[in-house]
This record gives sequence, C-alpha cells and structure tokens, in this order.
Amino acid sequence: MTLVSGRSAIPPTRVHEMDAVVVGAGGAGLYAALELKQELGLEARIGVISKLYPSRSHTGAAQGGVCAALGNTEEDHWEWHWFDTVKGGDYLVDQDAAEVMCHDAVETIINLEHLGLPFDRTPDGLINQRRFGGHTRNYGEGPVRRSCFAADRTGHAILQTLFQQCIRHDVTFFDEYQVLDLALPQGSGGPVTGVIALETATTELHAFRAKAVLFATGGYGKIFKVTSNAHTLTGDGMAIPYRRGLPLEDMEFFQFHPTGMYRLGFLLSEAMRGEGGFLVNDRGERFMERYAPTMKDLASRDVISRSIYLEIAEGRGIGGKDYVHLDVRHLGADVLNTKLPDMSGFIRTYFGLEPLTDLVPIQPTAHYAMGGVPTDIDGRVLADATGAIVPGFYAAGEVACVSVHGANRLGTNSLLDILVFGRRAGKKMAAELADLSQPVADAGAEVSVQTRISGLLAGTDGERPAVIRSELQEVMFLKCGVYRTEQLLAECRDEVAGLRERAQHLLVDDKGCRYNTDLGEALELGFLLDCAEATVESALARTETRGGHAREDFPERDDANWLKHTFATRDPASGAMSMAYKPVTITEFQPKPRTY
Amino acid sequence: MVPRGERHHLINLFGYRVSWAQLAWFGHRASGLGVLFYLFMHIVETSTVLFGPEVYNAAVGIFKNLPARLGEVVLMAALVYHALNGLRVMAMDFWPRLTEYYRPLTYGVIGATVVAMVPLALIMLRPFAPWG
Amino acid sequence: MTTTTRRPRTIYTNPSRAARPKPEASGRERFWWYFMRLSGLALVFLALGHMFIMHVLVELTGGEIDFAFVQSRWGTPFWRIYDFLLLVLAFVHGANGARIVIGDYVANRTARNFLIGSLLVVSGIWLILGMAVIVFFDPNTAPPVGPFS
Amino acid sequence: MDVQLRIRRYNPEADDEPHWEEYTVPAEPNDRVLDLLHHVKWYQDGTLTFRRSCAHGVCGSDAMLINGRNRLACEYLVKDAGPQITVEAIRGMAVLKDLLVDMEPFWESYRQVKPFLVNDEIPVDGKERRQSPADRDRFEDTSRCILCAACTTACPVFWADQSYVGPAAIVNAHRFIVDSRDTAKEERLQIMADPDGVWRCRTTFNCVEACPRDIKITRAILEVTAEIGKAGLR
Ligand SMILES: Cc1cc2nc3c(=O)[nH]c(=O)nc-3n(C[C@H](O)[C@H](O)[C@H](O)COP(=O)(O)OP(=O)(O)OC[C@H]3O[C@@H](n4cnc5c(N)ncnc54)[C@H](O)[C@@H]3O)c2cc1C
Ligand code: HEM
Ligand code: SF4
Ligand code: F3S
Ligand code: FES
Repeated sequence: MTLVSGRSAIPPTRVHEMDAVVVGAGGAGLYAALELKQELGLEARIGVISKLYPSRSHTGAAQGGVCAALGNTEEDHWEWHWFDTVKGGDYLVDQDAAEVMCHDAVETIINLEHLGLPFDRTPDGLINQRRFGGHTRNYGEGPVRRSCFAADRTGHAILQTLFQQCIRHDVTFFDEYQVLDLALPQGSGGPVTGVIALETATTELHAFRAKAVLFATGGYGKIFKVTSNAHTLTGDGMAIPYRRGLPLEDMEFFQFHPTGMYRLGFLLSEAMRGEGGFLVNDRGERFMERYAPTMKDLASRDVISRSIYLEIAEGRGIGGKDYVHLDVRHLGADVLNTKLPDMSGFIRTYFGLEPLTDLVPIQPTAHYAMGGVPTDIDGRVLADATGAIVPGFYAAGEVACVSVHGANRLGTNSLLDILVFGRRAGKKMAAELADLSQPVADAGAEVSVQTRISGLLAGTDGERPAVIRSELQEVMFLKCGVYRTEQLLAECRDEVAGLRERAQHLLVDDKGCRYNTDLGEALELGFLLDCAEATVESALARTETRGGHAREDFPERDDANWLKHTFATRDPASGAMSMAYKPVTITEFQPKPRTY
Repeated sequence: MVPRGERHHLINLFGYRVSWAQLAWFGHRASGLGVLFYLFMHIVETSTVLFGPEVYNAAVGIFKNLPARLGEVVLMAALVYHALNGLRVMAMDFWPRLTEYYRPLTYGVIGATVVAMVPLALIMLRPFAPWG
Repeated sequence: MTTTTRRPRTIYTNPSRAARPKPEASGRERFWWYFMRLSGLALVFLALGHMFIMHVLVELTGGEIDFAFVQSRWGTPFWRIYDFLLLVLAFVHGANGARIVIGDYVANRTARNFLIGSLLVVSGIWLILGMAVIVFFDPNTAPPVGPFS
Repeated sequence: MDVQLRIRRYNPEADDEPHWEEYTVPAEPNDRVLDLLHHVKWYQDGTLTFRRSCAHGVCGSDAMLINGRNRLACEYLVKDAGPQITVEAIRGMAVLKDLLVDMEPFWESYRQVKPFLVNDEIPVDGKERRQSPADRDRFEDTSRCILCAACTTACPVFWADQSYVGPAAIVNAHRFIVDSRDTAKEERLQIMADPDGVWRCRTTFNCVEACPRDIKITRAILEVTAEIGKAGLR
C-alpha cells in the first residue's frame, strides 16, 4: 500500500453487508429507500449513502411545485399532462415512460400527503394547485392549475417529509460518505454488487456489498459558470458508470432556466410568473408576447431562455447588458409575502431590491440535466442502446434519463420524476432482490480508488482544482450554453480535453485524514470533467435544434434524422468515445411543430 | 453606520454579540440570585428579634449607614427589575403571541425600572442626603 | 509527526427505537414551571409591597425600623400571615430558581446532584428558621423566648 | 476592495488548541461571506474546512458564528458585514475541524422528538386527507426549518448544558404537535415535557435572532409548553 507523505496510509477498506444500497439522499433516493423498507420490512438492511446530510440535498432547493392532474381546482386529466410533457420535451420524450409518470403522479402525490407533506390547501381542504409553465388544459388550449405546492418551498417539504419517514422506518444512513466507484467485478455487463465510498470524516474507504444498488445522486450543473445548482452537484453518479464503460443518454440536453438571478444564478421560480409576473426588456416591452402569443411568460423554459438571448443579442438587454427584468411589482404585498416569501426574501437579501417597487435583474441559468444514466421505467440501468439491462444496478432522479423530459423538461416535472421513478425503482429493487446474485467484492475497483486517493494526497506540485474547475465552467457556459455551433463546440471539446489533461496533476493542499474536503473537491472535479466531455460530444453529434439544445448552424428541428436518443460511451480501456442511438418511443402523440 | 440587524445588540461578550433580550435574561437571573442571597441574610438579621430588643436593635443598627443604604437601593432596583421582567416573561408564557413584541417589551421593562428607581432612590437615600 | 486520532463516527441505525430515553418524571418540571409563574405573580404584591412598606413608607412617614416596630407589626395576625406567605413563597421560588441555575451550569451529574442537595438542605434549615421566627415571636414578652432561649 | 478575514482554525491532526488566522481576500460588496471562505479554500489554503452546499440559504449547511452572531455564511453579504469579518464555528458543539462541528448530537435531539407524521389511517376514498387552510397555517412557520442548528447553538442554556434538547428540536416537534393530521401528539408532548425539554427555555430569544428563516421559535416553544399544560401529563 502506498504511504502518504509522512502520514499513516489509508487504512484497509471496511466492509458493510447490506441488502440494498441507495446512493444519494435527495427525493429520489429517500423515496426508494422508504419503499424498500415498506416492501421488505423493517429488518431489511437498507443503507442510504450520501455525501451530504440528507436534509442538505438539493431537492430542498426546488421551489415551484410538483404537478399531478388531481383536478382539485379545475378540470384536469392525466392525459392532458401526458401531452404537455411530450410536447414540452419537443417530442423526444419516450411516450410510454411519460405515460407512466403522468398516470402515477396522482397516486404518488396523494401518497406523499399521507406521509405528511404540508401541501397548501384549497378552502375545502384539498391539495391546492396553481399554474406553471407549459402545463395546459385540453391539449394546449390554455394554462391549467396542475402544480401542487407548499408555499414556494415544495422541494424542501418533499425532502423533509421523506427524510422524516425514512427515520421512522429505520433506514440506515451513512452521512458524509462520498461514493467513488461501483463494484462491477465482471465489467460493464454487470452485475453490480456494491459501491466503494470514502468516509469524509476519516478518509477511510468503505466497501458496501449489496445485491442491488440505486444511484440517485442528482445533477451536474456545476459544469457551468452560472447555475442554480448547489456546489455539490458535480455529476458523480453519471461519471462513475461512464468511467466503467456504461453509456450516458441525451447529455446534450441541459435546461437553462430563464429566470436566474443575474450573475448569482439562483433561481427565481416559475411560480413568480405563474402568479402573474412577466419579463420586460430595456424598452419596457413584454417581449414574450411576440415569441409565444398564447402562453406568453408561461411558455416552456427553453423557449423563454432563447427569447431572452435573442433580446440580448439584438441589444435590448437592460442597458445593453446581458440581462432583462422580471416585473412582479403589481402582484402586491400579499402574494409576494405569503405565496412567494422565499423568492421575495432572495431578492431582498442578495440584490437589496424590494420586489414591490423594483424590477428584478434576471438571466438564464444552467438548471437541469435532462440526460443521464439511461434506465427503463422501473429504474433499471441500461447497458447499451439496445436496451440490455445491467443486473443489480438502478438509477432514479436527475441522475437518470428515463426519458420523460426528452429535449426539455417542463417545470414541476422533475420533482414528479424523482418521486414517481424513485418509488418505482424502490419497488422494483424489492421485487428483484431475491433473484439477484450474492454480492462479491470488486478488488480491482477498491485498489484503483485507493491509488487515486493516495496519488492525490501524495502530489506536491500541480494545479489547484479550483483553477481548472472555473476554467471549465467558463468554457462550458460560453461555448456549450444556450446557443451552440459546430465551431464553438469543437473548441469546447478541445479545451475540455486540455483541462482533463491538466487535471492529471492536481495539487491538494490538505494532506490530512480528518474531513479532507479539499480531497473531495479534487475528486469531484474529475467527475465534472467526465460529464462535460459526454455533454460536448453529444452536443456535437446532434445536428439539429430541439428543446434545450439550440444549434445556430442547424436552427430547425429535424424529425427525419433525429427522433432518437444519443448514447455516449467511453471505452474504459482505450478511452475512445463512441455514439450510439436509440429510437424515441412514440405511442400516442405524433410529432408536431411546437408553438406556445 | 450600524450594519443592518445589528442595532439590537449591545456589546460583544466572549465573542457573541449580546442582545438586549439576552441581557434582560441575564439581569433577571442575577437579580433573582441576588435577592435570594439577601433573603438569606435578612432571615438571620430578623431572627435576632427572638433575642430581645437590644440584640435586634443592634443588628438592625449595623445597616443604618450610607453604604448599607446604597445596598438597599440596589436591592430595591433588583427586585423591581426582577418583578417587571418576571411579568414580561409570564405575559409571553401565557400569550405566546406576545413574543413577537419581545423587543419593545424588553425595552419597556428596562425603561420602567429606571423610571421607577429615580423617586424610590431619592426617598430611600433621604436621611443621608443634604436635602434630607 | 502528528498522529491521527480516529474518533469513530456514529452511523445511525434504527434511530426510531434506539437511544431514546423514556422521558422521566415529566410532571415534576411542569409543576415547577407553573409554580415559578404563579408564585412570581403573588410575589409582585407580597415582595414589592413589603419593600414598599419597609423602605419607602417608613422613610416617608419618618418612622424607624426597630424592635418596637416589629412588635407592633407582628401584633396583628394579618401581617404575620402576610410575612409568612412572603417568606415561604420567596424562599421556595428563589431556591427553585437557584436549582434551575445550577442545573444550567453544572452539567456533571454528580456535582449537580451534590450542589442541588446542599441547596435543599441549607434552604430547608433557613426556611425553618425563618418560619420559626414568625411563628414563635411573642410581641408581649420582651425577654428572649422561643426555641433559642 | 479587500476584506480582512479572521478565521478560528483548528486541525485536530496538527493543533492542540484552536487558533486565529488572518486572510486578506478581495471582495465585492455583494459577495457573500461564503464566497470569501471559498476564495481562501480555493486559492490560498486548501486545508480550510467547512460545510456548504446550496449557497443560497436553503440547505442549512453553513451556519457559523460570524461577526459575533450565528448566521449562514451564504446569506451574509460583505456590504453588511463590513471590511473586517470574524468567523468561527457555532458554539456548544464539538469542533471537528475549523468551522465544521460534530452534528450528531443535534440529529440525535431531532430524532428524539419523533419528527415524522404518525397517522396510519388512510381515507377510504384513497384521496388526500382534508385539512382546512387554517389548520394548515398553524405549522406553516415551523415547517420552514432547514435544520441549520443556528438557533440551538445560539442559546445560552445550550451553551452551558448540551443536554437541553434545544430550540431546533422543539420547533420540529411543534411542526407535528399542531398538525391536525397527526395522531402521536400525546407521545410528543411527553417527550417535550422531559426535564431537558421545553422547561429549560429561559426566553432569551437568541434563537429567534439567529434563525435565518425568521421562524418564531420562542413562540413555538411556548405554544408547545401551553399544549403540555393543557394535556395534563403526569
Ligand atoms: C433551484 C432549483 C429549483 C428547482 N425547482 C423545481 C421545481 O419547482 N419543480 C421541479 O419539479 N423541479 C425543480 N428543480 C429540479 C429538482 O429539484 C431536481 O432535479 C431534483 O430535486 C433532483 O433530485 P434528486 O433526488 O435526483 O437529487 P438531489 O436532491 O440533488 O440529491 C442528490 C443526493 O446525492 C448525494 N450524492 C451526490 N453525489 C454523491 C456521491 N458521490 N456519493 C454519495 N452521495 C452523493 C447528495 O448528497 C444528495 O443527497 C429545481 C432545481 C433547482 C436547482
Ligand atoms: C417580585 C416578584 C417576582 C416575580 C414576578 C418573579 C418572577 C419570576 C419568574 C417568572 C421566574 C422564571 C423565569 C424563567 O423561567 O425564565 C423567576 C425566576 C427566578 N426568581 Fe423570581 N420573581 C419574583 C420574585 C423573586 C424573589 C423575591 C426572588 C428571590 C428570593 C426571586 C428569585 C428568582 C430566581 C433565583 C429565579 C431563577 C432565575 C433563572 O432561572 O434565571 N424571584 N422569577
Ligand atoms: S429553527 Fe431556524 S435556526 Fe433553528 S435549525 Fe431551524 S432554520 Fe435553523
Ligand atoms: S435562545 Fe434558548 S432560552 Fe429559549 S428563547 Fe431560545 S431556546
Ligand atoms: S450553503 Fe446551503 S444554507 Fe448556506
């Protein structure tokens, strides 16, 4: 074993035997763990491994709401929701998966209420609902109230409720353990037999042996400079299987949310527009009336983000700069303080502006990964574009791509995604557990993780991870952001490759074993770079404009050639990238031009 | 300029800025303990009545000078403050909604103590004062 | 070279069943909580009244606190009962307050129990002494009487 | 503009005692203290250790004692903090490294209050349980807690004795005690009536002043106390 400069070496790996392991304690992971416990009984050894305390997960940041066609405040049907999801995703949605999601939505939301979620209520005590971008009545006729919410912190309420119920159901938590690799002893075909994790408190390695492993590690927004995502959303759960030769699906589709706070990136929820706020340019025009005459400021996110960019490009940004204004002044103190208290608070805290009297500077911000680890509708991870399954390996939440969001996710559909598919994955794992093989150790993975860590700790010269990370974020935002071209993407690919090269020599200041978060950040940088690589490759491959992927050189949607998903794979041995394609499942709704 | 939200804090004690409300609590605790200590002494003093007038009058006599009288003024202040603040605490205890006004209530208690103590101190110190 | 001390971090399993001490004697603290408030209310009149009479009225009327004053005051049952109530309530209120303060600052169980025990004993003795004075004082007999004679 | 940042550092592997260190960090008025800490960690001294995630006050990771008060580093702006900023770990918890403390006792208190809805009866129609907006409003305030521990570690009673269950745990008990759907109220009140429960609050209001969510903590504590009074526990 390698000795780390003057310190005791990393001690031998500790082993934990579990029935099933969930990686990630956001909405998806917690719901799966809860479901596993409920299905298998309290004696089942269900471990939730999370690099953050569960209540810190980014699900808690989600604001606007979660939609389900409950029809509590006006007529609504899950089929309408299904249509909106497919259309919102620019017809790249797998319609069978979206059908499952929209149908299960109703029952899932009710179940959450039973678990204790503090939804806002209608006067007769039902779950209250409000409007949200892209959600329409009767297949596109006009906005509908479909989003269920708990003030403007629905995600917080979901996260807390699920965490609380997991406590009640005796789930075993391993908090502040960072998963670094999969146990995949027989190569990328599987089965997956556990994970290898680093205990942040002690820098010890732990091998978790389990028959079933679920990844629910969230997104990777930190590859971009301006993002609504947390510092900890570094795509670990995508990069790990990718490194082991498993594919990543639809990585070119990254959603830019139209209303990020200028320069800071934090989100001002769509709920602000749902309640009646609107965007204005330098001339004071409500420019969305031009781009989306029906839905106006509630059109889908990609449409609005692009519209903002066009306004800015034509010099109508505020003061000619790269932002526009959100106007919520007319909503009144009551709405701002009771329905949107957190949003109003952000504006006051971080801008020092008063939403009642001031216009709020906003700019599109990198928000949500539509792509990710490909799975079927039960969370089982796909080994390739033909749909083969990796036994014992599941994924759910933002890390996964089922694909219910296609090329662009509708607001509130992500919380729904993590809930419905987190829950389904939990159920499926419980059902399949008996048939899965006994876990075996993957000594190769353990050694390679050990070597990686020892190497980082031993290095005495090299670049600081933060330097490389900020360059990466800069280049991705500029060249692989809202608008893309062949040339920009090619430059971006080369620069990312250069950064990957430089990242071979990192300087980690902290050589200690106690809470070495410096080491943790260096490891996360590696994951970010892998995600960036897959994103750029996929973006280069797709020569059309669809949803969140806008190519200036291919401005039209190209259904003839591109009604298919990209599967980006890197061969672990040679390092060669390859692209494969999987056709979109179309059952009910034939692709049509998308107008709002 | 005092930074936003800092106005309600007096001093930085052991690295934590002490708010008026925290000071009020500390004062309540100190005054309560002080009065309790006095009560101990007072019982000893008073118990001398059982030994007859000479002993008692001598015992009380010990406290008939300026320093002792000043001590009694402090005792009075402590009790007045403890009582007023106790009433504030009790009011909030039984009407939790009043907690929203804890700042004005705290200022009120401190102010009222000061105001009440001016005439009380003047009266109590009269025998030792030039105007007495 | 510094050595690493490893403190095993707790992994919480079965949290809803484990390590959840049964709440002990919950009614006790509730009683004292209410007692502090109700006695406090009574003390506003008793203690402040007492102070007002002894230090303000006496001063304003040009009187003097001496044996004769006590003699005349404890001559009426009203003042005896008044002072008895004041004594007991103030003492129990104050002593319980001191117990709370000890509880706040002395975390060590043994030390805390010892201090609170001592407080109890000392206050007990003092309280009995005080009560004895009020009960046994005989305004008609000038020479020493009572338990101490 | 440059900011003087004084940080109380402690590395258990190297130091016997915590000590203060000073850093000069470039800053804009609208920067958060968290940005300054990041600047130190990323470009000056990678060993500086603290927790953080969301960076905008919703995850509760980064409660610290900054300029004499508990606050979230990501919610405190340089323009409010001034050019001299002192940062140390929240008090009353064991410091494990620099600004990072042992949160286990905090979670233990949280778990102690049974922070989960108990009600296993599901409406026959399979729909949601009904709850009037007024009943829903009763726990609106306390359900906003992000478990940042700023309140508990600002409480003088907790500083002196960590066996006090602390305001954060009481807030989370309140969340369920006043929820019309919950069926374990008795049990929770029993827990809250423990000698280390609500009785130990001395209405100091430090918790209220520290809470980044402006939760009316003392009010919640006293509402729980009143409920215990009503329940007539033994
Ligand atoms: C500001 C904001 C607002 C949003 N608003 C909405 C909304 O209104 N409606 C909506 O539907 N969606 C919204 N979203 C999107 C939605 O919140 C997220 O997509 C969703 O919460 C993701 O949940 P998750 O369970 O997949 O992952 P997360 O909640 O992100 O959790 C990830 C978990 O994985 C753990 N983890 C990560 N890496 C590792 C590792 N290596 N080892 C161990 N553990 C690891 C983390 O500790 C964490 O517990 C919003 C997103 C943001 C950023
Ligand atoms: C005059 C009327 C009085 C009122 C209204 C009053 C009220 C109160 C109240 C409400 C408390 C509880 C405070 C809390 O829980 O935070 C308290 C505590 C206390 N009181 Fe009094 N009290 C009075 C007189 C006295 C007297 C005469 C004494 C001394 C013998 C005394 C000594 C104490 C002590 C030592 C405490 C504990 C302080 C603490 O816990 O910080 N009080 N009082
Ligand atoms: S009550 Fe406020 S300060 Fe306390 S943990 Fe919750 S959010 Fe933090
Ligand atoms: S600071 Fe502590 S004493 Fe009570 S009011 Fe808050 S819990
Ligand atoms: S980092 Fe999330 S609250 Fe500050």
